[in-house]
Amino acid sequence: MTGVVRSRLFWPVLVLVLLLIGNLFFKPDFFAVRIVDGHVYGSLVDIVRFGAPLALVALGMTLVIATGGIDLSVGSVVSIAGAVACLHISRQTDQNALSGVLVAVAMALGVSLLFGAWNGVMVSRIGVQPIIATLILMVAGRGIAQLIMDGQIITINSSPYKWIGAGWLFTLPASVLIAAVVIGVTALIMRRSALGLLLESVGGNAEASRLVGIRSRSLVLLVYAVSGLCAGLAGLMISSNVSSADGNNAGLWIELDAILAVVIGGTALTGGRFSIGGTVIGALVIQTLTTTIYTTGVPPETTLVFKAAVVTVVCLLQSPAFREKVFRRRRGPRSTPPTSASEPTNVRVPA
Amino acid sequence: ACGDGTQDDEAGGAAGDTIVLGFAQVGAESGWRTANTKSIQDSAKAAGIDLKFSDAQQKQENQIKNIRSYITQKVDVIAFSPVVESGWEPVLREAKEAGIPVVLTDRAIDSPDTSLYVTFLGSDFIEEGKRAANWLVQEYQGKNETVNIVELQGTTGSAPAIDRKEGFAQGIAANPNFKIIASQTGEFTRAKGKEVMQAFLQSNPDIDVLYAHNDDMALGAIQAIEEAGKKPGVDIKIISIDGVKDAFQAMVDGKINVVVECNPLLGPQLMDVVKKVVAGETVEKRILTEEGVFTQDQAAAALPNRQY
Amino acid sequence: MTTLTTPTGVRLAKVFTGRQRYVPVLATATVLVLMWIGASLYFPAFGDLQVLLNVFKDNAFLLVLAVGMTFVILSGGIDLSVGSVLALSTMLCAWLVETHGWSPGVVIPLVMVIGALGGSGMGAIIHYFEVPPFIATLAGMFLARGLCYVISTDAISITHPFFTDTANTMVPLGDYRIDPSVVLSLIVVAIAFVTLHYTRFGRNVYAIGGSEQSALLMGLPVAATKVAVYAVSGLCAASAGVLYAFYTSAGYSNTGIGMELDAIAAVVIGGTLLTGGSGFVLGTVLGVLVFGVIQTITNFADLLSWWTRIVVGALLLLFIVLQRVIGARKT
Amino acid sequence: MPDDPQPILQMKGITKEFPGVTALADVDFRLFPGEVHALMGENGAGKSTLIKVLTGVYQAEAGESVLAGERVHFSSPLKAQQAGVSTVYQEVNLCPNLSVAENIFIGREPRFLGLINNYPAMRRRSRELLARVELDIDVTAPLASFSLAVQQLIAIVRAVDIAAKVVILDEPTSSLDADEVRQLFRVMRRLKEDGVALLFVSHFLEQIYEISDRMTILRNGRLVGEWRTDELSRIELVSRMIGKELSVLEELEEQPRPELSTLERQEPFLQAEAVGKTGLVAPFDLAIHRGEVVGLAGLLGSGRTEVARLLFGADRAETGTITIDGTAQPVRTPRAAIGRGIAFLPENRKTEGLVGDLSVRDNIILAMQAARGWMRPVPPRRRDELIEKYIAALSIRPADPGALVRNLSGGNQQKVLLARWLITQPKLLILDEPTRGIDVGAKAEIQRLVVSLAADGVSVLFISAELEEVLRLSHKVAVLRDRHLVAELANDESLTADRIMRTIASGEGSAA
Ligand SMILES: Nc1ncnc2c1ncn2[C@@H]1O[C@H](COP(=O)(O)OP(=O)(O)OP(=O)(O)O)[C@@H](O)[C@H]1O
Ligand SMILES: Nc1ncnc2c1ncn2[C@@H]1O[C@H](COP(=O)(O)OP(=O)(O)OP(=O)(O)O)[C@@H](O)[C@H]1O
Ligand SMILES: [Mg+2]
Ligand SMILES: [Mg+2]
Repeated sequence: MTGVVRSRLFWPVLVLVLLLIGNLFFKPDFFAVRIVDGHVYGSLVDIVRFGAPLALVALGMTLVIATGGIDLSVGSVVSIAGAVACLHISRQTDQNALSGVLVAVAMALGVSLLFGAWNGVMVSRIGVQPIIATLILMVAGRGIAQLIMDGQIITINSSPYKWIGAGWLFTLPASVLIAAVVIGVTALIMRRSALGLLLESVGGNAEASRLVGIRSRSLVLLVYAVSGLCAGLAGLMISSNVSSADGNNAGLWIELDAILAVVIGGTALTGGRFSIGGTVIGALVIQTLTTTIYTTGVPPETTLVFKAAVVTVVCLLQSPAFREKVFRRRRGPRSTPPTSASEPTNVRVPA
Repeated sequence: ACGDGTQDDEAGGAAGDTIVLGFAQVGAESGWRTANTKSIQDSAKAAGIDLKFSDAQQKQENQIKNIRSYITQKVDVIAFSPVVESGWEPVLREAKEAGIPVVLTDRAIDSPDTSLYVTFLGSDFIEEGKRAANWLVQEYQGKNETVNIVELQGTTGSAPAIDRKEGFAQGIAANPNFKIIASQTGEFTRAKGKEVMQAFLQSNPDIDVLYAHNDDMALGAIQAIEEAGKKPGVDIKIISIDGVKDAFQAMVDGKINVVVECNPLLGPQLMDVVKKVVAGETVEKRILTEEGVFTQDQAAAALPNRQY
Repeated sequence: MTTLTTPTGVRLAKVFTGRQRYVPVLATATVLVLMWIGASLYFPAFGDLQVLLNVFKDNAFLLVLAVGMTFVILSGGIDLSVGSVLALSTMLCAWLVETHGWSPGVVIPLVMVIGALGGSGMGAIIHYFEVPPFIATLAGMFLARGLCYVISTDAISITHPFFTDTANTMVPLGDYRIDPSVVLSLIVVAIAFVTLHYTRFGRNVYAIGGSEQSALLMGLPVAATKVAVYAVSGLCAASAGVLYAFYTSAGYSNTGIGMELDAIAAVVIGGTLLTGGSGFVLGTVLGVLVFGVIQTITNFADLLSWWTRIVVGALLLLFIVLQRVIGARKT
Repeated sequence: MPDDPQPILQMKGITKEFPGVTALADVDFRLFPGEVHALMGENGAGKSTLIKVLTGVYQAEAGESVLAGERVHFSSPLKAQQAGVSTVYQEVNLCPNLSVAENIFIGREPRFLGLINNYPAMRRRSRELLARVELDIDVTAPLASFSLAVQQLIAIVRAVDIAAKVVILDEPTSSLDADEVRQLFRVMRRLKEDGVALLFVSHFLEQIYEISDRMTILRNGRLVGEWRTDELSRIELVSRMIGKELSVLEELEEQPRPELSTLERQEPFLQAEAVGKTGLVAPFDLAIHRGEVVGLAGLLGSGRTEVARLLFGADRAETGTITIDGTAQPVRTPRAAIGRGIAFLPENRKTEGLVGDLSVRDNIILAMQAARGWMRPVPPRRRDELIEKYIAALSIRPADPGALVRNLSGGNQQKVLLARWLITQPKLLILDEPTRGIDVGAKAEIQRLVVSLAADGVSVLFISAELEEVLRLSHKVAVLRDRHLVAELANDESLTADRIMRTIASGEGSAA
């Protein structure tokens, strides 16, 4: 079992390491981490900090994909969560009051959960294909976020809120700690309870799962709700990081990055077996790639070409079929020394 | 507001004395744009013009559809802020054939056939870039040390990003000591502005100047600079374009050095133009909006008057 | 898989049974007509035939994209690259014709060949290296968009008379007029229909969508078919790009961002199952019309900016729920 | 004919390895024109793998194949088919979304100028072909609307219609009833007369002895040898297959008929009254007592599977009540049924049973875990003990709980599913074709299991296309015809396969 997981994660980890090492050529102190103003500072810190929201979104996406679904609405939920929280805080007389911020966070997460559950209902009860069900919210969601904020970018000035995305705890970035806790707890639940098994079963064969008595509808509903919640939390981080909410741009196209992270992490889009560890690695690969583009000064016009190249290489390396066909020497009947057709057979044919 | 325009416009505005204006907006991608939309809606109401409004969500194909739909609805005047300069000829020709005058706002189009529109009302992005550069040149006048500049570009391929980059480059071209050491897109957003600036700071130890194509990116970058333990506006001078309220506030706080204004409040001017066009008066082919360059010492005074 | 199942565990056997495979398409058509009637009652100007013609005209390129996407989805795959490939094609047309002065007679076939080759490349990676289609075509999407920027971030106007003249040509239709691009897109639909239903290639696409493993074991040319499916999609995307170049007489690198999602949605709304193997290209036409009508409605409704998105989402929701209700009735 | 000196097909030194398993080790095989050659072996012996290597589904690590005097190496089944090897693989491999006619003709539709031009002709021809196996079905209906048995016949019809030198049938009869098998054999004999070489796999020894001329036996991926069928007795055959001098066959013969005890006097465990659903089965009554084995008999498509599905809640009954343990509560979902002690082993293991990407361990534990809910995972220690126990009890091979169930041989997959339900200790076990694709040894094992479960008070509803098996095990046989439960026959001395067939044919009590 561990062997399987290890081999599944080997290639994405390798790519991650290669990308990181690649950066060294452009910036020799790439791996350096210093303490600035009482907290850690350095490129690696930036990568995990900006990777945290992506990893969270990808976490929810992993569970959705495990059940054979997909969630395109996460980007919109990201923007809605930020909008709800910032709107509430901006209405407080004292934006720094912890209670106001807590209420704002709770409201944002609640709304995200509701939107996620809405997706879940569309998919599991009404039977809409996931891509369409979540596309509806993807389209409408940004409109809702802008409606909440009346089309403006709301800027707030609240240090407790800012802590979520840009704060520090024990010199470490708070967003990373929050993401780590959420991911860790989720992974633990999946491992320790039977939830992971049941999800994989639903994604692997929905009909068989129904026939063994798994409540697949509720599970499907659950994963979309969790995905919404994760996206909401990521939305809080993203908006808190810049102390403002941007309905149009927050989390734009994050769904594609999240799906990419999930797949790079070795979870198949067809559902079934999933790997949360892989997803985290996947998210880090993507964030490292983005940061690499900035540090190495790839001009913006060629950024996407570069990204395409890396994505292709990662996915090829990860594909067993590719490794087999390219790396291993072809083995096959043709390469074995031909046995002559006239050789006497060792088949015993009783007279 | 969504049901407002529907009842009173059965006749399509062909007759009667209320002017029907079809306005095809780019989208609602920024606070600047929302201010632009609001200004147009408010002044249409004030001017007694019946406004039909549509939002293309930053997509040219949507905008073309919207314009075409105004042609079928036979409005009196069509106005729109083009998503991009090219690609409007076929649909504008249709408008011309239908006898509907077209007013461009905010951005120009690059068609050689200027008969396709009556006038262009808006700012000049190249000019804005140049103004930003001019301030810089003045700021460093007489000094000869190398000035390391990082640039936060707007969304790749968008007209303001291209023009503001070009204008700025032209403006500093004469001074070889100005060096743009890094230039990357921040997609006009705070989050990306912060993220990219953070990477810039990691890979370039001595940045003297930040030139941001809009305020939002500058506001994001300020936070990155602060987190890196530097003082924005002092250790790194910041030039930004647009002039939203938050940017003025940042100037008052000493975090942005200069803001080149790009005025979204085109509404009143647009309504004037529309009325003139309908009345058959001639209008200038190019109407510039009034825009200033604000420095820190002017910021405090200007801040209370900022409407967006 | 021998029996496909939906997430709710409904046995698809029932969906496939007999004439019921037409139910999704019929439901779509019914709801579309209802929507049209509703909109015409609410906005009198909506009833004008020109509005309908404009829906066709403004969505000709989307239709061509969606037709290519239909092949891919029927085979059980997905192609996210089409929006970018469309943009790349407009860019190539503009750049080669304007900047390099090539003849459109050379450029247009060249662009289509590039689209088809790009598609086959992705198809080959998908089939031979077993990279999931979503990812392979996502990389293709990045690449094509990136190449657009590399060519030019600035938009390029096309002034070549061939393009501008075609853009201005109108096929008169009584009092009304339609574009050559509408005619072209409908020809593409017709070709696709014949290909899907009257060629072995088309039947193989359905078979692979039903069960790739079975198709392989039945001795169908799975590899060739899968590669060809993506080639068709690439070809369609390139053709749509050419149509788009006619539509705007320009090439622009940010054209068609997110259009792949519109195309996918149109195909799925048209009754094609994302799991593959079931659906019709005529359903796709309806799906594109649904999109066009929803957009026209939002335009007529004179909405404030963000309401546009909300209303598009709401109409989509309304449509899908109605489609399911009507579909369920008939089942 | 079989002694024709020139084999049409010769395979030599075939070795095929999967990660962790050597499926074939240095296997030789030959096939003569005009013979029916049986490939024999236990579950997982490597039969299907050999076929797949031959037809290009798998590429062997070593070895060569010679077809009609020419060295061949097929890179895909398409190539094999083009070279004249037509195959029906073990799991039905047709496209569920295509119609019957399309499935039969896909890839070889008649064309004119590149366009498929004659759908009506294809439909006509399909009907003719199906008539040869006496199947009269709507050829325009999609394949998925037919039962597994019908699908299997369609696959056979397709393979046989492809003009071929070699026709390979991997367990074609596993879900066919006696009548269908007879039809199939008629078709096979005709092909044989035309000089076609047939490779045939089956776990039914009677069928092997009836149809085959020659046989090759595999054991654990190794060649045991090649014999003429008439030279090898059943007992010899079985002992060569399993590698022991075990007289499983005699045991099979000696299987005790279940005693008709006092079961009937007790309150039934399950009582179905007027349960039915339009389009599936007409309302029926059925009582199953504790410790009773009820067999269901009927022809293809008579509604046996449907009865099982309704009782289990897999399909929701429209009418009637189901009383379990004295309480009449509707069984609306499988979950509800499981909660009341019912287990259901479905007929189509690939689509309704297995979760292919999960391990044997996960597949076995699944039902138990689902019943406990996700918050109470089965403790790993207990789980592993249970799994080990059932892997051993059912001799699942490979005995590695971590192996992906997808990679197991067909028979072993079936045992995994059986283990899944046994582990939950159900009160009523519904078995729909449980012995499908299971080798003789394991089949006897499963039959013994049914008897001993019943002895322990477990009720069993037993569905099998093999009437003998039904007769051997059940206390009572319910007979279905045309989706009506037409008769319920006590299994005493007087009940024979013949009498059941007559009941089916006569339609006695069809109003039930
Ligand atoms: N794709 C695969 N990956 C790994 N192992 C495999 C694979 N296919 C088959 N095997 C293994 O190879 C062995 C031979 O399997 P095969 O399917 O040939 O058996 P069989 O003789 O056809 O058995 P049955 O009578 O049950 O169908 C089994 O141990 C099986 O687990
Ligand atoms: N001879 C046939 N003619 C038409 N349809 C058939 C025939 N045989 C089976 N079917 C189809 O197969 C489906 C499944 O039948 P069902 O599962 O009730 O069969 P069964 O009694 O379980 O027999 P078996 O499992 O042996 O096939 C039915 O819905 C029916 O449409
Ligand atoms: Mg087998
Ligand atoms: Mg059955």
